[in-house]
Amino acid sequence: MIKILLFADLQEKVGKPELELKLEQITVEELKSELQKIYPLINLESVMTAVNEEYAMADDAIKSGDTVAFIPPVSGG
Amino acid sequence: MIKILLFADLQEKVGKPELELKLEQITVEELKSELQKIYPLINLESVMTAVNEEYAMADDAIKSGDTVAFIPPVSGG
Amino acid sequence: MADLLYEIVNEPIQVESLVKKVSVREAGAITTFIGTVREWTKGKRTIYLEYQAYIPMAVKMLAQIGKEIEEKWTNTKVAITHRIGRLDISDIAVVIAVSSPHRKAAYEANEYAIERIKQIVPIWKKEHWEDGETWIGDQLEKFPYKDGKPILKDVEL
Amino acid sequence: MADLLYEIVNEPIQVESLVKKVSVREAGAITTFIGTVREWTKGKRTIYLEYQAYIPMAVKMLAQIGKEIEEKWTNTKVAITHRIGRLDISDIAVVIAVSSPHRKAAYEANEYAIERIKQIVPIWKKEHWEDGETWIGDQLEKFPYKDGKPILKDVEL
Repeated sequence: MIKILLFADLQEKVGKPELELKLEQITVEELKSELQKIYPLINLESVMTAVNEEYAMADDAIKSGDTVAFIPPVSGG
Repeated sequence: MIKILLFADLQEKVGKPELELKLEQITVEELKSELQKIYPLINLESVMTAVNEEYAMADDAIKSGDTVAFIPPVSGG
Repeated sequence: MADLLYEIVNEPIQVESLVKKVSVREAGAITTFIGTVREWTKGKRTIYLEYQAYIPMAVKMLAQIGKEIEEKWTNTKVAITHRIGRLDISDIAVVIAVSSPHRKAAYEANEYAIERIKQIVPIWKKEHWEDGETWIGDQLEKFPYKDGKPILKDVEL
Repeated sequence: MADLLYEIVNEPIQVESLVKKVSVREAGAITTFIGTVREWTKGKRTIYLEYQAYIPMAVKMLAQIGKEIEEKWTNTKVAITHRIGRLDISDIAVVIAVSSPHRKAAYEANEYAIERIKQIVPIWKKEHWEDGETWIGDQLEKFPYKDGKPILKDVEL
């Protein structure tokens, strides 16, 4: 099980703040493609990914038990 | 009568915060020389002069009724 | 919670409390940056803002910015609090306090902190205009992510 | 006295009150500079400080600095309070608050203010060290007065 956190416009477009996917292992890039298929309205292109609260690269591995957050362009301050 | 205000080390060296001199008219430079004669211990060389709360130049005139302040190098902040 | 240097809060931020957090006997200068909600942006009127954060990671990123600063400018001390939720005009969204023995470092480090917040801290702002609303992604326009992650400069995450 | 933008006071300064003075609906950024009494300076230990001011002229000069800033950086608002009398370690000697629609101006204008205070405002600091005391004249070392008056740059007194 991989937990996925959504924020800002992603959260609004998907209609919920969290998703859970039954997956054993997947890369960041692959997970993004999977989600794009399920939610064609969202755009994950300029979205960063954090795995367990650390920024991750496209080919980093995600495994069951991890928490993945999709981070749209930030606008704090 | 010209009122003279002294601050910081000047005030301590002269031993008082204010002086009054019976003078009708004098320039800033002349007033400095006069004071140097009366108080040889003070050094007015790098000291600015304000006349009626405005910085004044060496040859500006001071007349009876004016308030002159000698401003040693400032160190606020 | 009063002693935490990096916080995400729901309530109004007290500037004075951040000043106290960085006030040490070595400090000769403390700078604060206070980000407030501005009414007008490029001719558009804001009614209110809404901030959202990925809280645990945002706190971690704020702490990282503090660590970067304390490495770059010796003897500085940093505290940052960002508020989330609904904010009205003139409300304080963020306060950054930096103390240093010398003023130059206190200014530079403070400005560095706000720039970094706008790069790496997972906080989002939704503008509620007179005529609509939108999530703002400052990042998108200004710092395209080459590797799908933000500019991390000379610091390892 | 609460609404005066430029003040010389004998009592502790509240940072928050200066922030309020410059907080306007147009502001998106407020910077403050807080000058505090540092314990160590070049290996010498300060026990306490004593500040003296030529009060009416100091207030005038602070107001002039504010005017210079508001001319140089559009839509900024400035408030400055300097404390005089005896100050202990970590006490606040001066607070400068600058608001602006944009952060860059708020930082620059604030730094300009403290530099100008050190040039033209008639305030003096006496350091009481462990082993003696002395009136400090920063000015003397750093900005020799060519015409017997301080550097007034591009502004008429």
